[in-house]
Order: sequence, then structure tokens, then C-alpha cells
Amino acid sequence: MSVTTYREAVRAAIREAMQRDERVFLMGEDVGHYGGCYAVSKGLLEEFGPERIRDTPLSESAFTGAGIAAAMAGMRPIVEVMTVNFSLLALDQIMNTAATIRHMSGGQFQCPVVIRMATGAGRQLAAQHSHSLEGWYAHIPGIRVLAPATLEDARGMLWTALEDPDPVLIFENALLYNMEGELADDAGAVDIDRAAIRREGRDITLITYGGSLGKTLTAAEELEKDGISAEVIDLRTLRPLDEGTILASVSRTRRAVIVDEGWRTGSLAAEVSARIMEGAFWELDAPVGRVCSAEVPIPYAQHLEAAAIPQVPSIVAAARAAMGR
Amino acid sequence: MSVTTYREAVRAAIREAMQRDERVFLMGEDVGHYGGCYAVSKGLLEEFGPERIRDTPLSESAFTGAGIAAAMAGMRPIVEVMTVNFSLLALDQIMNTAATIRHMSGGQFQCPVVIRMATGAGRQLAAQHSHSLEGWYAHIPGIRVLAPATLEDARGMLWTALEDPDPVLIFENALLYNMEGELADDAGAVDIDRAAIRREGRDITLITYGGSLGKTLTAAEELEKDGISAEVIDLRTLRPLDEGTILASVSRTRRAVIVDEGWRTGSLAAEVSARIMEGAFWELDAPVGRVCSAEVPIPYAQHLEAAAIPQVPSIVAAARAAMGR
Amino acid sequence: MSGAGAKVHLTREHGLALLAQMLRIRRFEERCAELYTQEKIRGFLHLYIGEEAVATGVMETLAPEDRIVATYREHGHALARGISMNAVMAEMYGKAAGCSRGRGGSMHLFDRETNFYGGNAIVGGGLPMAAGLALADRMRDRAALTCCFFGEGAAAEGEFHESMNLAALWKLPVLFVCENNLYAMGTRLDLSEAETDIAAKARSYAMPAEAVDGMDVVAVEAAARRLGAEIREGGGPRFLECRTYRFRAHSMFDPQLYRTKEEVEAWTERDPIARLRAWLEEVRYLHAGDLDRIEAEIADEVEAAVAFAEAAEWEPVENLMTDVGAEART
Amino acid sequence: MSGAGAKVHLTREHGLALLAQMLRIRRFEERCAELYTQEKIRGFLHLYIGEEAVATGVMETLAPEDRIVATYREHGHALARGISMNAVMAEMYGKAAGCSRGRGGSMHLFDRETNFYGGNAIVGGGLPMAAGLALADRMRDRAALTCCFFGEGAAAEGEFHESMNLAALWKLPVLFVCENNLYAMGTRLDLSEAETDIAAKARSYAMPAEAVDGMDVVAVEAAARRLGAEIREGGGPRFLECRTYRFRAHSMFDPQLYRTKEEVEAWTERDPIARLRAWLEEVRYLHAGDLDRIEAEIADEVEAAVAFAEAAEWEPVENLMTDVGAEART
Ligand SMILES: Cc1ncc(C[n+]2csc(CCOP(=O)(O)OP(=O)(O)O)c2C)c(N)n1
Ligand SMILES: Cc1ncc(C[n+]2csc(CCOP(=O)(O)OP(=O)(O)O)c2C)c(N)n1
Ligand SMILES: [Mg+2]
Ligand SMILES: [Mg+2]
Repeated sequence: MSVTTYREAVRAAIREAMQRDERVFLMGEDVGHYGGCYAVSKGLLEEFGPERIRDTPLSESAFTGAGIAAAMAGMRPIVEVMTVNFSLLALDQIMNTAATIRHMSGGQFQCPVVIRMATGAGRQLAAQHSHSLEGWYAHIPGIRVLAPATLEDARGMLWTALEDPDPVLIFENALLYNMEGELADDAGAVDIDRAAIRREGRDITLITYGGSLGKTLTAAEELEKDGISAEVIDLRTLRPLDEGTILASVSRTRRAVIVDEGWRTGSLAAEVSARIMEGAFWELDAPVGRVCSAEVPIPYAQHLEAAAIPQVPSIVAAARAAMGR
Repeated sequence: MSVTTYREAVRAAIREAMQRDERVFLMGEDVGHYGGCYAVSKGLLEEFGPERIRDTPLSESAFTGAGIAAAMAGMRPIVEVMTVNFSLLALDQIMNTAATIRHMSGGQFQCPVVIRMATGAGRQLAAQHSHSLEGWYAHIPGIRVLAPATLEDARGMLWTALEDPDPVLIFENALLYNMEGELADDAGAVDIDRAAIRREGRDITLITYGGSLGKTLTAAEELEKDGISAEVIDLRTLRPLDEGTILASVSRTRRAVIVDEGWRTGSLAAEVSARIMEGAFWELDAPVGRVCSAEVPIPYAQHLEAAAIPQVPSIVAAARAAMGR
Repeated sequence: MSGAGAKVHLTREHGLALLAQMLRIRRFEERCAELYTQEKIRGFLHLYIGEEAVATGVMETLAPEDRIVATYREHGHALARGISMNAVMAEMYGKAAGCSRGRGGSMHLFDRETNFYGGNAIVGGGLPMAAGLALADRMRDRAALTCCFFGEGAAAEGEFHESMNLAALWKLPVLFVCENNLYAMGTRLDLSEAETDIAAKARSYAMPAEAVDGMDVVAVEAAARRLGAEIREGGGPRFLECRTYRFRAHSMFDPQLYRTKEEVEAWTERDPIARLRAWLEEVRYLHAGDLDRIEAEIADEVEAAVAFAEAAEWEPVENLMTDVGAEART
Repeated sequence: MSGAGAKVHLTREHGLALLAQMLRIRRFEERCAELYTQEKIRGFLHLYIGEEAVATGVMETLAPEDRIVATYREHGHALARGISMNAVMAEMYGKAAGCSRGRGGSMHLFDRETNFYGGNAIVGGGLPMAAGLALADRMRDRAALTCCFFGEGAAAEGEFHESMNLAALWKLPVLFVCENNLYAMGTRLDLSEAETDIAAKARSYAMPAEAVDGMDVVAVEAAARRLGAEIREGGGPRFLECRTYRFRAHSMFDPQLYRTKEEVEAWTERDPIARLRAWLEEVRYLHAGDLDRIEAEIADEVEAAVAFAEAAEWEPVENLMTDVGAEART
């Protein structure tokens, strides 16, 4: 075991992939000379050179599209879109090409691209730089959507994603990059199919992912003090959803709250709630609750931003409400 | 009353708006010389001239952004994005500018733009031309999303939308353009806040919008033959949702099925289901069902496409299942 | 042939092959138009009639390992590239034997065998794809170029700009072929572009570019061959603007309010097929009976394709979800 | 001043005003950098230090009815346009008295009073906005121009391409001002553009364009005035590339691995403030005590702004949802 950070874990994953498979390369804005907007790729240019650590112009649509096509032609590109906020400029390529090409071509072409991006609010970056759209992306058939919330997943999801023959989007919550913890020295690839139970509990299931996992675990501790035993599910893979794990847990606890940094209406939390409705209605002792972001463009001021996104107290309150307390 | 079509109703609405308010103009690809991709704006160039019926280059981001800004500077533009499929190219301007500008500027600027687009599958246009993303757009705070499903709404929503001080997106299901029916000669502005009960019923609530309204009404007729009395709600406004109407109906009927042409995961139907979970759980006699599109890029072949999107039999089946039959 | 064409030493055999290819595309599409009225073909149908010299001329110069990216107006490209007419016609019908297994239709012809990457229906959407395919080839030291066809309307899209720069910046082996038919649906070039010289646009990315008479198949071929050679020598991307004209409506729904009959007629006089034929007659390459033979062969091929498509199976509806993702992960 | 500047007849008063404006921006930002380390200012902070001549020179030429669109690096533009330093500083603090009511922060300064349309943090996102504001003015016969600032990095974006064409095609009254500071974050111009001559790019849209020494405030002002006059005469859009340099890091998180100290030092020698000051001394416009007086006034203004921001109220958290939509529909 060594102490590491989420940032370093992502970097180690990229390095290893580059070493293992020469078809892998990293491409995006400022991944090279700048060292990565969040310093994730720092040092990689020196190690692998500018062909494989490829700085791009500010052309989100073209370089994302180019990565998609390079994957179709046999490479294994890791496209870094600096943040999800800018990915809207590349959405046409993602939805209309990457996600459709296999089906539309009758299975002839495939697109094993990995597209990584930072996501999330909480750093006072205001309305245009604080989107949490990973749940929204999970609407699109033909892609897989991952949200690594732990060091293990930051370290291990990338390789599995690169081995996937279809496009995989990886959303890294920017607040996690500095998260520190222990990681096994031989940590490696992890599955990208199943949700994980991060904490076992009996009374209620709290379902979350990405940047909200930490808050949700803290909330579970608080609830424990109240005598409420909360199970915490980290979805990990937002598309396709691991419905089995969710339904099994909720069927046991009979109550659930979903914590999701996306805006409430049309959130992934809504989908999870609907799935529970469909799959475990008769098991429920109370309506499933949601703790999501307020439906507001995220404001700059710290207190307003904090009020706009899920926080430990709001999670605790929702869980208590679901317990009828 | 006169017989008219949905297409003509939209055209009449545009004409009237242009006549009533000289700040109104129409801008988009092929709205002028071509006469509109769906012939909606046919004849308007001759009547109003090229300044106000403004053909644009194939530049979705720039002309949508320009419309947004022209609204900020006192005009009342109607931006036509030919179809929702191309609107992804303009999404940055919609989400990062139109939807945020009022809040981000502390209320100093407002953006009374109307953005219209055709939406929907069903015409064998395959994966890149068959998106139904209006429910997906309903995720975004700061905009209003409308889905006119009737001649009255096609005729009446535009003016109300133009009077709205905030951005309004209007989604016209392309299959409706040829829909014919009677319309009052003095038909005019309609509210854009409330859902409408299109058919009263006692046993189950079918909730839908846009292109699926017709199928849902047909399904209700079929169900009637089975002795099931279905209420049909047309959401009309997808954002903000008229939760009151939904919950009141479901609380009466105690059962609901949502019909939504969007892909199932992360659909607007999920949001409606979650709202019912939160607001009427104790009233429900059965889990709320969803009839959505299959999670597949829409295929070209007619039988495959038909199988991919909601149809009368699938609606009937879902309603029967919710009735426990 | 005129201009550039005159300098090319065309054999009789090659001249006839070009004529046959263009005719083949023409007759195929004429048949498609009929089938559309019979509702055998549905969705959108964009005919290439009038522009056949472009795909025909360019495709002559490409090697099997080269890659092709085209638009929704790509029947001509698919046929000229060598996708069988049966597979293309079956795709138009939406049958399982279609070149995209019935998923794509007219706008989405694909073929792995011939490196045919669609059939892309988002205007401008194919350009980043071309850059990416070429990037992969460059990184893999694969000696191939990617040929990307698109209309002049696409030049207004942001994706055009970004892709042109990327290709030029990274010196990618792409041959950009702009089919300038003067209209994007009903929007005339000068109503959509401040600068109407398309080749000049390309040069603003420091990319060598030329314009050629797109109604002259020999000139198109010569230019594409020259530019292709430069690309293959490692010179980076090249741009070829082909000045052409669409004789038919944009799609089957277009009343063509935006152009005059006179304009269409004037361009029809420059029909690339008639022109090549006249020249072949002039130089006595076209012998008595040649044309009838070619037409007969094509008619046979087209009718065989129709018969094939008619007889072909529908994909079972249970396979709706096939190919959304890979069956098993590799 | 050098070049173009030499030909301008500058009064002493005007020269001192330019110096004071640039110094005002410089001192304000230096103070902001301190406040950032004290965590009074949070989020991203992009300093304009080194580039003050651009906003200062251009803004001199604009009329009150003109509109301004800027980027996330817009403190200088906001101050030069006349938004009070108090309101700007309070915004940096996130206070309710801020020019965006605390919603925007450093990247999103807005002011209706002075037609200041942000503070836009999507690179290239302001360009369609500029086109649209200008379109509205043209359609309303309002005699005003829209001045749009953006970095050279934005020139690679599709939104740049589309907006340039739209503005040129429709002859919209826009003055595009490209602040070419050679880097987009850490990406040097020649690593992101095949054609590095930015003004030449603009010309490819049939838009008249010039490049000017962006470290020479007088030259910037002269060029902006000339181009502005052409726009006001109905000549359509104009493009001004200002060659400048950012002395500080891109934002507060940037270790500047991508450029050498020597390069930064060489550019620092061309500091627009030092340069104007030297010239003002040379021509004896700057009298003894002038500079001290100016600096003292600015120091007072900056400290007053800090005090104002410190004392200002926070927006009540109950108002979180204010201004998502209009209170009442009009
Ligand atoms: C991004 C996008 N916008 C709009 C359309 C609708 N559309 C389809 S073809 C076309 C015209 C394209 O013109 P051009 O590029 O010149 O090609 P041509 O059809 O003339 O061959 C338009 C506007 C589209 N498919 N994609
Ligand atoms: C669309 C988009 N992509 C990426 C970013 C992240 N980013 C912020 S500033 C910047 C560099 C912009 O460079 P330039 O346009 O030259 O302006 P400068 O910062 O040099 O003033 C980048 C990449 C962004 N804000 N928006
Ligand atoms: Mg064209
Ligand atoms: Mg720069």
C-alpha cells in the first residue's frame, strides 16, 4: 500500500496504458506542454513525446471527432475534454457519431475510444464552469458512462474502458483530484459493470456516485449516530445502470434516497427512482427521495454555491424524512 | 372554425407575430428561399422580406447564439434550428449563454428568444435524424420547453413564448405537420404553464406529450373497449413541469403510465415517475409504468424503427399491466 | 475533354470505364427515384445526378487501403468505390442484406471491406472523422490517405474550420473534396458565405488547394491524382474544390423555389456524362454499339439489384438491439 | 510612441489619461492577486497584466451606446469601460453589491449601464453574441457598434469561424479585437494553428483586418478608432489583432512550464505602461509629481474598493433562486 492521490492514480493509469499498448495515446487541450489543466498528465509529455501526448487546438468538436475516428481505425485514443462544460461543443460527435456508428453501420465499425473529462461544481467557478452532466450523458445509447469516485476506480477503470470495444466516457469530479488515500501497489484494472456497496446498512439505501460519494458516506456516519443504519451504493457505472445491485439493496432496506449533483429535473436520480418504482415498488416502505442540485445556474459566491449542491445536512435530512423521522 | 393543418397553424402563428411586433423576425437554415425544410415558412419571405425572414449559413452555433444575443438587445427573434438533431451543435450557446445569462449577470440581462425545432422519429430517417431530445432539454434550468401537440397549441404557444422574458424552446414533432383538423378562426395565444387533460378517465392516468399524444389517445380508446377508463394528460410544457395537474390526476386514478418518445434511461418519463413517487406514493395502487423508445440509435428499416418507438399496442399493454390485467 | 483533361492521355479503355461508371450511377439513381415514388425506398433520398464526375473521377485515383468519408448524398461514391449495387440497393430497401444491414438507409451506406466510412448525415460531421482516420494511419505508419467528400454548404460549419486546421497543423494525409454545387438545400453560396471562393478558404489554413471543373471527369481525375500524390509523398492534406451542379431537387420533398428553370437548364447542358460521351465520340473512342452495350449491362445490373433487394430478407425484429454495443467485450 | 503612435497628435491630458487607466488596471489586479492568496477572491482569476494597452486603447474609442463583449480575462475591460471599481471588486468577493450581484465572480462581470455583456468563460462563446448584438442594432437602426474581445486561442474554435462569416456576410457592425498573447493556456500559437497570422485568417472571410503592436496603447487606440469609424460608416465588421503578451500565469494554478523565463523577461521589457511612461517623459508631458499623484489616486481607489467589498453584504441565501427566470412575465 502507498499513499497517493486521485490525480496520481489517474496519471498512473494513463502511464500504464501507454506503456502496455502502443495504440494508446492521450489527446486534448493542454495535456502536454501545460501539464494538464488539473496536472493529471504532468510529466507524460517528457516520457512519451508529443505524438502520443498530443496538445490540441481549442477545437473540441474536431479533436473529439478525430479521436473517435482514430479509434475506428485501430488506435486506442484517450481524448481529454478539459471539462464537461466544454464537451457540449463536442456533443454532436459523441451522440451522432461515436454512439451511433456501430449500429448505423450494421456492426461493421466500432469505436473503442475513451473520452475523459473533469466534472462538477464546488470550486466557485460559476455558471459556465460548474456543470455536472455525467448523469445527463447517461441518456445516450451506444456509450458507457463511468464516474470513478475512489482511488481504486481512478486507477483501474481506464484500462478496462480502453479494452471495451465501444465508446466510454469517464467523468472525473474535479474536487476529487486532491483526494488522498492508500492504494495497493499492484492496483490495476477494475470491472466497469457493477455498482459497489461502499457501506453496508439495514435501514435505508443511499445511492450516489462521483463527487457526492464522500458526502454521502459522511451522512451515513451521522445517521448511524441517530441509530439509522444506511447502506451506501456507489453506482460507478452510470450507463448501463447496475439495476440488480440497486434493487437488491432497496428490497432489503425498503427505503432509498438518491444523491446526485446534477440538477434535479431529468437527473440520473430520477432514472434511479423510476427504476426502483418499476422494480421494487411492492418492497418500498416509503417514497424514494432525491437530493440533487437546485435548478439554478451555479452561482459564484461560496455560500450560494454551497446551497445549490447536495451537502451532508441535506442528505441526512432526506434520509431522516424517508425514515419517517 | 376552419380546417387547417399543424404546419399552417405554426405558419399563421409566425405571421401574426411578425405582423403584431416588428421586433419579431425568423432566422434559420432555409427558412426563406427554400420555404422552410418542412414548408412551415413558405411564402413568408415574399411577405416580410429577407431582413425578417433571414436565411442563415449552416452555422448552428453562430446563428443560434446570434438570436440569443439579438433578444438580449431588444429584438424578439424566432430562431429555427431545422431539427433537434442539429441543435447539438448549438447546445453550448443554449446552455451556457441563453439559460445562464439572467442569473449570471445578476438579473441585468434577459433573453426573450424563442428557438423552434422539429423533433422525433417515425419517418425512416435513421440514427442521426431521428432524435427525440425535448425531454432531455427539459433538464436545463433557465429555459422553458414546450411541446405543442395540437393545432391550438401549434397556433397559440408561439405568441405566449415570445412574450416570455426568458428563452423558450418549442419542439414541433415533424410527424404532426400534416395533421389536419378544425381550428377556431379566432384561435390565438394559449397559456404555456399548464398541462392539459385531453381525455378524462377514472382508472388510470396516461401522461404524454408531443408526437405521442395521438397514439396515447388511440390507446385510451382501445382500453375503453376493455372497460378501462383512461385519463390522458398532455404535458404541453416540459419545463417547468405542471406537477399539480399530474399529481391531482394520479391521486384520483391511483395508477399511471408515462408515454415518451425519448430513450428510456434518463427520459422525461423518468422524471415524471420520480415526481409521482415523491408526490403521490401513498395514493398509488400500482407502480407507475413507462413506455419509451428502445435504447438504440433509431434504425432505418420501417419495421425496426416502428419497434423502437412507442406504439399503441405497447401503450395498451403497459396500461393493462398497471391495471394488473 | 476540355482544359486539364486535354493534357491527359486517356486510353480508350479508361475513357469507356469512366463513362460506364458515371452512367451506372445515373441509372441506379434514376431507378431509385422511381422506387421512392413506389415507396420501396423511404426516408430521405438525395440524388447525385449531375455530379457523377466528381465521385467517379476522384475514386479512380484511390487505392484499396485508402479510406473514404462521404455525406448523405453518397450513392455515387459507394458505387464508384466498389460496394456492390446489390448491397447498396438492399440497403435502400432496408433489408438485412444491405451494406449497413438495413440500419442506415440511403444516408448511411457503410462498408468495411472497401473502407467506406459512410454515409454521414450531419453536415460537416464527416470532417473530424476524416482527420481522425488519417491521424490513425499516420500514427500507425500506414501508407494510405483518407478522402473526405462534402458539400460547399459544410464550409460554413464550425466543424469544417476546426478540422481543416487540425489536418493542416498535423499534416494529416487527407484529401478534402468539396462538391461545390452552389446550393445548400435552397441557400445559394453567396447567401451563406462572405467569401465565396471555397479553395481560397482552404488556403487560409495553409493548405494547398485547387478548384476544378467538376463537370469534367477527366479534369477531376487528373487533379485528384496530382493532389493525392502530394499527400502520399508526405506533403500533408490537400483540398480539391469541384465546381458542379445538382440537376435534381435537394431531396424528394423540395419544390426548388430557390432557382430558375433556366439556371438548371444551362447547367444541364454541361452534363458530365453527355460531355464525356461527346468527347469519346469526337476522338473515336466510342464505337458503334459501345453505348448500347454499356447501357444494357447497366440496366441488367440495376434490375438485378432491384430483384436482389426485393427478394432479400428483413432483419428479424428481435434483432432490434443488435449492434448497439459489442456482443462480448474483446 | 512608436510607429503608428508617432503620427497621432496626443495631448498631454490624453496621454496621462491613458497612463492612469493602464496603471489603474495594473494596480487593481496586483491587489486581486494578493486577495486571492488571502482567499478573499476564489474560483479562477485570470490576470490581464501586460495586456492593458489593448483594453485601454480600444475602449477610448467607444461611445456609450456601443456594446462590449469580453472573456474571462476581463477586469481591464470592465474598469476601462467605466464599471466602478467598487462594483467590480465586490463581484470578485462574491458580494451582493458586485456588478453581477455575486453570481458571476471574476469571469462574469456584467453591467447593463455601460452595455458590458460579460465576462464569458467559454472560449469563443462571446463571438456569436457579438454578432447577435450587432444584428439587433442594425435591425433597429441603432447607431452603435459591438466590440468583441477574445484571445488568439479562440480562433481555432468553430464558433469563431461561424461568427466571422456571419458578421461579414451580413455586414454587421462588429469590431473584433483579438488579443494575441501567443498562448492559450500553455499552448503556443504555432502548436495550435496551421496559419499563425491571425489577421490573415480574418481576411479569409472578406473582412478587412489589421494587426497592431498591442504593447503600444497609442497605436492600439489609433487603429481601433480608424476601424471603428469604418464600421460606423456602414462598412461592416472590422478585425484588429493586437500583438501582446501575458506577463503572469494563465490563472492562479499555472506553473508556466510551457515558456521560458527569458521569453517572459524579453516581453516584460516591452511593458506597455513603462513604454508610455518613457515616451511621456521624453516629450515632457509627464511632469514631476504627476506619476506620484496618479499612483496615489489609484491606491486610494483600490483600497476604497477593497474596503467597499469587505463591508458589502452577502446575498441572503434565500435568494439562491432569484434571477433564474423573470419574476413576473412581462
Ligand atoms: C448540421 C446540419 N445542419 C443541417 C442539416 C440539414 N441539411 C441536410 S443537407 C443540407 C444542405 C447541405 O448542403 P451542402 O453541404 O452544400 O451539400 P449538398 O446537399 O449540396 O450536396 C442541410 C442544410 C444537416 N443535415 N446537418
Ligand atoms: C470552449 C472552452 N475550451 C476550453 C476552455 C479552458 N480554457 C480557458 S482559457 C483557455 C485558453 C484561451 O486562450 P486564448 O483564447 O488565447 O485567451 P487568453 O487566455 O490567452 O487570454 C482555455 C483552454 C474554455 N474556457 N472554453
Ligand atoms: Mg451544396
Ligand atoms: Mg492567448
